[in-house]
Amino acid sequence: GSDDSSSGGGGALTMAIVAPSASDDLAFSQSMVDSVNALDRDITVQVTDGTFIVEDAAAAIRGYAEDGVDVIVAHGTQFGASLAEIAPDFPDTTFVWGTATDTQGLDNVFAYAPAADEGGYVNGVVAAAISETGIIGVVGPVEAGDAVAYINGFVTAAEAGGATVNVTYTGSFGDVALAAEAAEAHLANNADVLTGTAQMVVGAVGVASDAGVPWFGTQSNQTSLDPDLVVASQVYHWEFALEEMLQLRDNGTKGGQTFEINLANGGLVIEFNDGFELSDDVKAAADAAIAGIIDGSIDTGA
Amino acid sequence: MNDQSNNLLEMRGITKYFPGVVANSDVDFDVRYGEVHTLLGENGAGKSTLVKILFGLYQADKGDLLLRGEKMEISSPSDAISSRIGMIHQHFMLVPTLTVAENVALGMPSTRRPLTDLDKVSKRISEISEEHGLTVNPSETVAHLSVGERQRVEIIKALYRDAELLVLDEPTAVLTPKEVDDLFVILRRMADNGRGLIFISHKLREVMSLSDRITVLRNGQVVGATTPDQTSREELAQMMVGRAVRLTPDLPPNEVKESRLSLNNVSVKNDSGTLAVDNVSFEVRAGEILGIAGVSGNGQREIAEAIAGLRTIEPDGLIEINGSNVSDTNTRSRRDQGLGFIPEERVPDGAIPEFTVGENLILVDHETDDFVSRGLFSFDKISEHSSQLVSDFNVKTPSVNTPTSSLSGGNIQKVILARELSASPSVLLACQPTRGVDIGAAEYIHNRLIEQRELGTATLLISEDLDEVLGLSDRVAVMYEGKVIAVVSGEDAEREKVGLLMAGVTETVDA
Amino acid sequence: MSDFFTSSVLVATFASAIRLATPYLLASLGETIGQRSGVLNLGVDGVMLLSAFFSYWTVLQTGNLWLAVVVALAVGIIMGVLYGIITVFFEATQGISGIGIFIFGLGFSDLMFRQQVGTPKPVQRLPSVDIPVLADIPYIGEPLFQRSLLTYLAFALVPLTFLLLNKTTFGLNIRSVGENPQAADSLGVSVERTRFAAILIGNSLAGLAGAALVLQLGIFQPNLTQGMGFIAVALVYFGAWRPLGVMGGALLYGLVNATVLQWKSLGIIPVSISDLAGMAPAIVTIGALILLARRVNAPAALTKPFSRH
Amino acid sequence: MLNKVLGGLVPFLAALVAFAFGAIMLIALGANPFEGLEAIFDGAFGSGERLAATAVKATPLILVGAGITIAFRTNVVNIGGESQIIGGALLSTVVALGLPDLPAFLLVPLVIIAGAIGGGILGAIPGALKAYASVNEILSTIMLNLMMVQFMNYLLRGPLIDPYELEAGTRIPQTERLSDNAALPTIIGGTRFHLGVLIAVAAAIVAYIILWRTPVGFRLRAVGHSPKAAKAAGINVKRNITLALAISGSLAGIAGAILVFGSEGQRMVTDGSAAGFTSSAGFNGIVAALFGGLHPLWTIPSAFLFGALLTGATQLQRVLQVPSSLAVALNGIIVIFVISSSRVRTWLQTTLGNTNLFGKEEDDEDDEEINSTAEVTT
Ligand SMILES: Nc1ncnc2c1ncn2[C@@H]1O[C@H](COP(=O)(O)OP(=O)(O)OP(=O)(O)O)[C@@H](O)[C@H]1O
Ligand SMILES: Nc1ncnc2c1ncn2[C@@H]1O[C@H](COP(=O)(O)OP(=O)(O)OP(=O)(O)O)[C@@H](O)[C@H]1O
Ligand SMILES: [Mg+2]
Ligand SMILES: [Mg+2]
Repeated sequence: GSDDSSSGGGGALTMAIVAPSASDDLAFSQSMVDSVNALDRDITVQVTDGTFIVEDAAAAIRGYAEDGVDVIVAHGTQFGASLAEIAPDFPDTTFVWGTATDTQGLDNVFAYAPAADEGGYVNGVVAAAISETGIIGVVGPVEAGDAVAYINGFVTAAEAGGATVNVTYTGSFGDVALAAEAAEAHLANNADVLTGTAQMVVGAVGVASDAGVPWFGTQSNQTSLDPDLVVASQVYHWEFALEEMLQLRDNGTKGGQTFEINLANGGLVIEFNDGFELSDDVKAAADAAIAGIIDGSIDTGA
Repeated sequence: MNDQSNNLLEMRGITKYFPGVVANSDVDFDVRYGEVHTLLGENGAGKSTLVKILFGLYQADKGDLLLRGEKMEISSPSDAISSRIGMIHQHFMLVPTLTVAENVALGMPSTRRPLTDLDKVSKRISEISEEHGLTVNPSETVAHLSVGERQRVEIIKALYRDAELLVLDEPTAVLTPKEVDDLFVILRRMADNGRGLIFISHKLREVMSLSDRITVLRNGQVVGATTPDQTSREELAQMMVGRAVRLTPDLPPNEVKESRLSLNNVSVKNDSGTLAVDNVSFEVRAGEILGIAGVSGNGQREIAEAIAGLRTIEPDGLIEINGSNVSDTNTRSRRDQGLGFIPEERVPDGAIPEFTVGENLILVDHETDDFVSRGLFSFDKISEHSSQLVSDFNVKTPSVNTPTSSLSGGNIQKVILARELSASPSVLLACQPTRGVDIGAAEYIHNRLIEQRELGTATLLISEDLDEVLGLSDRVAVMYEGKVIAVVSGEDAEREKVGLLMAGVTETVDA
Repeated sequence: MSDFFTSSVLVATFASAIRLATPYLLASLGETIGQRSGVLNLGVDGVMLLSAFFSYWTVLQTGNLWLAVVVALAVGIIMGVLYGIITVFFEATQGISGIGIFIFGLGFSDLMFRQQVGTPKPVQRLPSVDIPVLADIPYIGEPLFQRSLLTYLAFALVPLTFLLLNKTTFGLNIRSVGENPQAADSLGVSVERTRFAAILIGNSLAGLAGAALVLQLGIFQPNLTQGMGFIAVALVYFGAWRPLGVMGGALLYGLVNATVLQWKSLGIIPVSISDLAGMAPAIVTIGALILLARRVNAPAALTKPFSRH
Repeated sequence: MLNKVLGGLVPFLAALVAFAFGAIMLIALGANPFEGLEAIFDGAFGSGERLAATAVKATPLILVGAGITIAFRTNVVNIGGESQIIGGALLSTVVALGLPDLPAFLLVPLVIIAGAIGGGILGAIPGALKAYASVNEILSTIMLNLMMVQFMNYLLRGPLIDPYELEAGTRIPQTERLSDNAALPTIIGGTRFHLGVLIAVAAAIVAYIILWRTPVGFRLRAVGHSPKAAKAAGINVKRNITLALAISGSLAGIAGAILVFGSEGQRMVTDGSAAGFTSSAGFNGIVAALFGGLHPLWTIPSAFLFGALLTGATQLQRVLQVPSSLAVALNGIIVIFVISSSRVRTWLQTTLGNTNLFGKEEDDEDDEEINSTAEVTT
């Protein structure tokens, strides 16, 4: 469950995460919980999840601040306005807010955002390379947020690789059944590789499994959904940004900076599934893409 | 048959309380094999309550029930049915969406369980129909049946269950005279075959002709028992009401003035789209009561609804109220033109049972300046108005804040009457104004209608009670198959002649 | 557009419609039976969620799909007993007590999932079973006769429900207590027992609907149904309380959904208006009803608690 | 008297029993139920700020609930609260986007009115469909809920999206921060207690007055009890059915506007689902209305109670680390127990020997309405 996972006790650093969806959604929220737990520090972590509603999140954020929690992660863009109200009341607390590209001028707020298009691009390169029909299906939720960035990056690469990409936005982050049928529709239209983003894709992965079609994941490592057919997942390793923030905090800077996680800084990692055999050519192409993105020679199109 | 006594049923000391009311108080009542025992009493006297206790619908608070000499507990209708008690309720207990056969089969074991055995049921229905002269088509949906036919289905249901004791709670209230005659033949034959019948009716003519014995209830108590040959209608009325009652209204001469309601070539379709009213024209003038006589189902309901604005008329027709064409207007504006309307069915058309008496009294005129100031109700005025009407019209109710549903039928009717007459309508459309109402209340209603006539109201009276139509009307129009086939003046209207006209027999046909 | 009218895409669309329709059909048929007895159950979605979770959990623990279906049925029956007690014996306002069941099911299934499972784990899905001969018919063989047993069951229940309602004594009792419980009562038909039984059947089918949904997907997630149970209730009104009409509604709803997804996949519907296209199933359903312009009366006693007093 | 005591006591007892169930669930989750209760209590009432948060949470429930009572009293079922909230929010958002410079004393009333109109339209549609096209309102309101989510998603990620979201590439489906002139002024400084709470309370009072003190409400109730009698009395049944849902919808629409302009975000944002914006107020409002005996005034405390449970749940999760879905389940259990309790109450009243079974005749009007919940929604 979503209970606490403490990696220490005593006078250790205390952290709290306020996340919009379930903390084990294999997607956005889980990526943050996993990242905080991956921090190599003596931290006590508390989580409040399922708080898409800003008012609920604000209550939790304020509650943690009142409890004296040192670092509070407000893991949702929509929480920004609440932070603007709350953060000034707790100058000793560090607030971490994302995905966001600025700190609203608050000096105890750090902001973070993923370059999701980068992982999308790498996945797209691999997908186009392994597709035999040359048709790839994408199952998206609502055309918004980092889903768009991921999918745009993916489409750019796959099309450059000669594939046709069919994108379906089901209109829902939660409708698993619709995501499954969207995947079925892609299969009917000859797609032989699938990808998708947001928590409802678990339905689409099931369809891919049944059809024996490879799947590319994003946000969290989705290999557990099908250890044979998940080719690779773009995983958000927020801990790289978080670690930098904590170091700044150790040195007395409570906020005021913005971080992007990307392939270059190791915040985004393409985690290949060893259970899925990729030819050396394809692996090389993926590595080339990663290198190209890092050195700026590749435009992900996002 | 039974050795100890000849009693099929004995009820002893039955007492039943309802909130604020003693519906039955220490009532003794019995029924012998082979007799029709009539229960008579005003509205709210406790007749239905007594028979509902017998049928297991209510539990008596005190008293014993002996069936065929043995003490019985009847705690539900199924107990009653298995004791061979049948009941024809004051309000039909039929499922309109089901067929006749399905209605009859309901609750009976099937020979083809779990499937229904409707073929067998239908066959048995036909046998019963034949045996008792109760014609009805078993495969017809009940919703399509006339009231008389529904009544027959109710009787068939009881016969099908082989009821030995049959309760009929106001079975004739909605029947035409011919249907009543037919019914009585059947009931008499059932009694002669050794069954016991409990008969409830407000119509003394019927009571005198059918009963073997008569028991009169008043305020929940037995106030007398008699037989038809020892009594008269007047005496029965006296016993019921506790005072002398004038049974046939007297119509004093009155001056008839201008036309208030006129229909010109009005045709109306019924719910199934066939012509129910066929090119009818007549007018009703101020100070006049025009009675419409006719066997139900000959277009009376449709013509009433058309006049009230509840049903559209065919394009060529014209309805005028006080000289203005209202053919295409809604009920509201017709009422604004001075129309008062007493619908055929008190519930659900005339009154809202869940509303208080006071609320029902302002149902039509709730938005007048008398009751509303600055957009809000002034409850004092409403209460004052309602209390006045309750006392004027003699409505038996604990208060104006009592839910109307707890009033007896006759008193609900008085509430409607009070509402419609107090608005001093220039045109009054009165449909079955005394249906199910006791004689005391009926007398009262008749007097109010006559009073209204003297005040110059033009009244269109639609009733299946021929005595009522003949007694109250200045002129009588007879409807047959959607047409007005004759209009006779009140004095010339004889029972027999009008009866023939109602059956479609016009004078030109030789008798 | 021409891409859509290829046989393989049409077949796939139709197959997709049948899959999507299956849970709706099961739940709607159950709701139909309940409503014909005069009981409105707005809690279908909650029952579906609970049965979906518990049958998923059963597969996760045992790997036994049939046990999972039995568990779903059992959850349906338990919720039916609860709902029966609330509505029949406590005479609670039905529209709202159903919402209570819905909210409970939503919360409790979520809670159980987080406690017992946490991260979504895929499980076996219901296998499709080919019906000999029929499965090989071109075009219709695949969508109609290569489906799961629960899908066959759902469609088989259409004539069965019809027979139950119209040809059995129990059905006669159901219809009568839904139209005029006083009349049924006066003939010795137990309104309570009949309604209770109808509620049990209705909830059992809602339970099966939950199983059909989750076992077709092979995965559970909090609020898996996304309001499907409410749509199932709506489809009963669409079908005018007739099993065949309800099936028509479920198929129409499924077909519009499937078509929209196909068109999105084919690019016929551009991404910019994909949400607007998502409105199509609801619009078509309402539109169809307006065009049908039927005036079918609901069971007269629907939502009215019965008591003799 | 006994009636009144029981009337108040039984739902309370029912809630207690429900809480006992909640305690059992907490124990099953390995948490201390007393700490759980304390957390809920503390989260809901622990400070002025939290009390204010509870009141704010109750606000949409009061509004939706008051609307529900009007619809149900007219015998129409309104399950479309979600769509009406969204409709109200969207229209008020558009107004605020279009007239950002209007002074607050004009813009605030304007966005509230826009909310009422937006919600009213979404109520009038199923109302008119029912009255004039025989489309059952349960079906149409459920379908409209589905449609409006998609429509909201479309607008918020397309025409109404914050241009900055496109520029930065974050593409969160939300509008730009709306004009401060439209923000609902805070009534109690330092808390979230804003004008919207007062508007909701006032609206519930107005709903009460409409229903029981005006001819409009009289007609609605007449149509609700008996369309046939109403019609014969000259009341336009179709128009009143439409009107009932329109009023109900407009109250929900006001809730939508308040969700936008009373929020800290001061903008509309979607997570793709209806609940993401409405936090299911469209459904919880029905519950609040029921809990209040389908009486607009009793809806106020009852909404407050549910608001408390919802705010308390956040604290429960934060302090005890139990999933917030526990509170949702508890919510459902409370509804089930309370709804069942009216029969228990009647039973108690009869067995305790009160002959005045219905408690109606001499009681005042309000009391009767509260006591007769089980009879109302036919
Ligand atoms: N279910 C009930 N609840 C409360 N009071 C009732 C109920 N049924 C009957 N009463 C009251 O009991 C009394 C007797 O009613 P009952 O129906 O037996 O009269 P009745 O003689 O059949 O009258 P009518 O001629 O109008 O049919 C009336 O005062 C009535 O208001
Ligand atoms: N008992 C009822 N319960 C709920 N809704 C009803 C009921 N009866 C009718 N309605 C709804 O009200 C609508 C209007 O019915 P009504 O009988 O007033 O039609 P009308 O005669 O055409 O009305 P108008 O007076 O506007 O001309 C119907 O289409 C139906 O949807
Ligand atoms: Mg009677
Ligand atoms: Mg009577």
